[in-house]
Amino acid sequence: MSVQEPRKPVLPNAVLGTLFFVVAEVMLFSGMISAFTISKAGALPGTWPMPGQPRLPAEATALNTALLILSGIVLIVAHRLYKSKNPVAHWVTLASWALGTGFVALQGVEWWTLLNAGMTLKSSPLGGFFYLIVGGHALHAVIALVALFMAWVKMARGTLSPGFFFGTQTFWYFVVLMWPVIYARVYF
Amino acid sequence: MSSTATDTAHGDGHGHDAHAPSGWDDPHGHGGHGAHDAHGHAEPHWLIKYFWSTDHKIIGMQYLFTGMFMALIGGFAVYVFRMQLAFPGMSVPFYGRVTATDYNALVTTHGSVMIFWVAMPVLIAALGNYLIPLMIGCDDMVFPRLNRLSYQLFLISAIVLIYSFFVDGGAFGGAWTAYPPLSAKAEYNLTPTGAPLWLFAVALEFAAFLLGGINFVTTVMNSRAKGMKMFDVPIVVWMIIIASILFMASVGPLIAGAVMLMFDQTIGTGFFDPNKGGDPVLWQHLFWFFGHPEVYVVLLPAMGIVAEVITTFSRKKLFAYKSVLYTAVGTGGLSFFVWAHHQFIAGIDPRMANIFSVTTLLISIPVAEMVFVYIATLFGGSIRLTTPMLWALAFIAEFLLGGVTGIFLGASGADIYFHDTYFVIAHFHYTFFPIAFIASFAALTYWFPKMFGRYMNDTWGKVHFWISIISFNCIFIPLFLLGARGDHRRIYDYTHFPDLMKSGMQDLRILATLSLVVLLVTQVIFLVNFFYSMVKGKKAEQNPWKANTLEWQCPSPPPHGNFPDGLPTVHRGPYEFSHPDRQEDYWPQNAS
Amino acid sequence: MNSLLTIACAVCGAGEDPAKGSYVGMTLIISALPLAMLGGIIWYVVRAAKKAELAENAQQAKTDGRA
Amino acid sequence: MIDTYVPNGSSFAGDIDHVILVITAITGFWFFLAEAVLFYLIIKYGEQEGVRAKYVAGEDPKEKRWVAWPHYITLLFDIYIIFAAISVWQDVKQTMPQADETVRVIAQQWAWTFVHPGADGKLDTPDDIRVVDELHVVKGKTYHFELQSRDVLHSFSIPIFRLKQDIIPGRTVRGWFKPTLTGGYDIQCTEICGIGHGIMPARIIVETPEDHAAWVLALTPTQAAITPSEQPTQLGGMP
Repeated sequence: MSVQEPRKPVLPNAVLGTLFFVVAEVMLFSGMISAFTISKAGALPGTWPMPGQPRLPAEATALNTALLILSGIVLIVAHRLYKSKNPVAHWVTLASWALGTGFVALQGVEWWTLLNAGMTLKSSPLGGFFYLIVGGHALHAVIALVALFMAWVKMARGTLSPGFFFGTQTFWYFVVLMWPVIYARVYF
Repeated sequence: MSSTATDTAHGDGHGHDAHAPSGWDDPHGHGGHGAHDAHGHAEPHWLIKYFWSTDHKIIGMQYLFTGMFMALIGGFAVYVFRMQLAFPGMSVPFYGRVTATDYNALVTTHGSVMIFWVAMPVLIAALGNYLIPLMIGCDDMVFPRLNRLSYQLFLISAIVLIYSFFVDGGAFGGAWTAYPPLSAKAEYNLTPTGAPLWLFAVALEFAAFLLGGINFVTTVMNSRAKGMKMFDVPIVVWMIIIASILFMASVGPLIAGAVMLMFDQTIGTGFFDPNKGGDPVLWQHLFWFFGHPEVYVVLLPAMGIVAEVITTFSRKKLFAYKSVLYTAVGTGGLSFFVWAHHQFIAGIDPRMANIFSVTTLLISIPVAEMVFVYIATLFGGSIRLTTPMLWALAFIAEFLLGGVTGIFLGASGADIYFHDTYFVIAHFHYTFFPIAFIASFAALTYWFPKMFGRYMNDTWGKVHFWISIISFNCIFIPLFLLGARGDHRRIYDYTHFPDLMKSGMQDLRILATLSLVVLLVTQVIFLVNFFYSMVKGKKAEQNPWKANTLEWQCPSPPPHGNFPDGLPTVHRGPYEFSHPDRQEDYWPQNAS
Repeated sequence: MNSLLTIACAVCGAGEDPAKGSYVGMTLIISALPLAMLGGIIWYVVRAAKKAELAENAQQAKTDGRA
Repeated sequence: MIDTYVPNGSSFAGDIDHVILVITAITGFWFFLAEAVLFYLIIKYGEQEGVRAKYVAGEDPKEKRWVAWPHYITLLFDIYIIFAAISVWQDVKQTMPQADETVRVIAQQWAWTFVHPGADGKLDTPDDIRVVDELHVVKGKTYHFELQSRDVLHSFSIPIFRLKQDIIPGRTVRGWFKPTLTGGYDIQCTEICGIGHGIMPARIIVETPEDHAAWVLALTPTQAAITPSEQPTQLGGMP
């Protein structure tokens, strides 16, 4: 029974608002990724990555990617449980949050390694674009994780409004789905 | 932007359902008081009422007055640099001598202020905020606090921009398009602080409109009055919605570019620096990908305003409502495929120019269709030439010239000659002046009785109209001629170019400048009329123009909550004028 | 240093610019993406609205039948 | 039309003028027709006592054709303009005829350096003639140009040739022209390039072959011991 009462908005305000925000965000990332792609294709042979600088750890990041996608799947499960008013729902939400946090933490470790290996924002176009795009994504991930944590606290206390939860979910799915695109374009 | 996800979600908790008249989240809200005449004891402090309100009407007014103030800045800038062009080296009254640095800063300021801080806030934010809830028959926006945040961000952006005049090196002078490497390196533009501040102000302003646009679209989708179907929504609301969607979908790449450019300016990365492996042309793509849809972002609301005004004052149903709507959507869709016509000679692949030439000329079809529809609407009407109607008709008449001269620039072969000349300037002022000013004057004079409950003086309104229109044409027709004779843009002093000082050319520049002074001085008439009428004008009734749309079916000015007798139910479309089944020549949307 | 000069032959269009392919591709993607996303949202909303209407009608029919 | 004021000085200037003329005729026709209809309707249907406005929805195809036909015709005219514009564009920007000589144009904030090939007709040889803010060419010869910038974007524009091309730092942008008129004319920088953008004029001097030969001779050093000409490798960064 998804339709409780007639004349209810097709999508709740929060979901619709977030959805339009996500459209703008997707365009933000596609702007950055297309700039990256054109710069990469236009780079002279042998300068991408610059000699003497590390290449991006694509294999190690596969684990991070898996964590993030798993987190998205777990959140879908949490959503189902929440809708069926299952009391376990908030633990599943927390699990999704933990997986997401794990992703951000591992990315942080990766950045630390790369920075120590001499790849900085200024070192080369690759470095600039890497920190710009992946950093932009990390920023969104952190914001979404804060919102998700708040959703968990509220859910555990029983004060969660469905609008807040659905809006947060929409944003988190955007973060999760954006990542494989970034991973495939930037790391390889 | 950082708090948006949570804010949106919050808004829902406090927002209201489509049909619940209660539930606005303004802690100081009092149902039923007028926006301007109540000063009772229970009132919140006026600072809170006018500066911390979440009421859509107050936020609309805030945008409107900020926009009007910024228009004065933009107008003063153009006065100073046009005086320099007409009388090179002269000490300009109220300013002094204009240096080359000043000149560039003034040109840049004029362009960016008029587009981002006048046209956008007045046409979309002010009118959108004021009109959308009234016209779709609900009590407020769905995210009122997001709305307040949007205005506050906008205000900060305006303050940052004005502040950039007073920093070391002065305001940014790299034109409103901010092409790198000029804009990216302080050693080239010589404004080490002004350039990043300008970019920051623009980015902040985009964030503000992004929040506002999300609010508009969600409100219209979810909060329409009972019975209001897709084709019962007034055209101006549709236009603001389509414009907001266009803005949301196109602004992302520019924000990405702005972040990259800001990194280039402040940290020293090399995204747009050819010496560091970057590509300066990349910025142009990111910029114009937004920049061209932006033209339609401001055009469509203006077109919507004109539709409202001409139907009301010709007592006619809008000719082919659906066609107008579809052409607006078509224009919006096509506008994503035309941006590179700004770059025909910028060093892009010349074969791309052919494709973009085709799409650019194709976009003339839906825009022409809209104009034809408006002209056809007049057929068989009963036209009353009130001040708003004069402005609306002038919009069509003037915009036509702006539209047809665009063909010269969209046709790649002719653009080789006209690119970056005064012909371009005259062309886009023939579109932007009608959009940003003529349509705004039409809107302000039309909705003034609703906004303030009083009439503006019609005689002075007409005096203002005629002097403005005549002086406007006297500015820009000479600029067409100058452009055709090879005058190029953004030049501080033409005396260095012998071919551009030939017989009559300086006279044309002086004519344009003098007409501009007349145009600017004339605006005093409007300002005096506007503010005087606000307090002393003749009282207006609820529906002074006998119009159909819902905003006229509530008191003037509307109280907090808009519809004191309960939210209306809609029974018909917005343009049922002179219906044969009805004795009166209008039929309000909510009348049974 | 000489090798850093890329040739962007603005006139002959001989395809010397190595970024040309990705440039055209990215142009297409970035232009079509907003339309695709908005189209997707509109499609979803319209479909959901239709579904809701159908369900409402069914509900109506049920109540009518009972009455 | 344009050539009344700006002489028609290159082989393709006439073609561009022709496109402009075609567009002027077509858009002028539409503009005046639309304005005439607009003003006619305003005057004809002014408010009159006791006359009620017509109720026309405009959704009926019969009514709609008043709008539909004009825009079908607009489409036809658009297609015609597209063909006219693109054919000129292809001649000017997409194809380059064989060159008799190549000149190099180096722009910087805020001056032009023109590298003429000199007596041997080849660039990057010791007898290149480098002149600031003055470009000397021969009437009737086909020239290729190489545009380079040392710092920011500039744009190389010669109004009498109807020629304009942006200069991008880090790249060499090529194009061509063929002068058909002798005399001295303005060269403009049409892309904003900083505070000196307005004081970046240059002149193009189109000469007869004899005059040009004399000019070249006067500037060609007699001995071979000439400083090596500046290579394009010194691009980028401030001079």
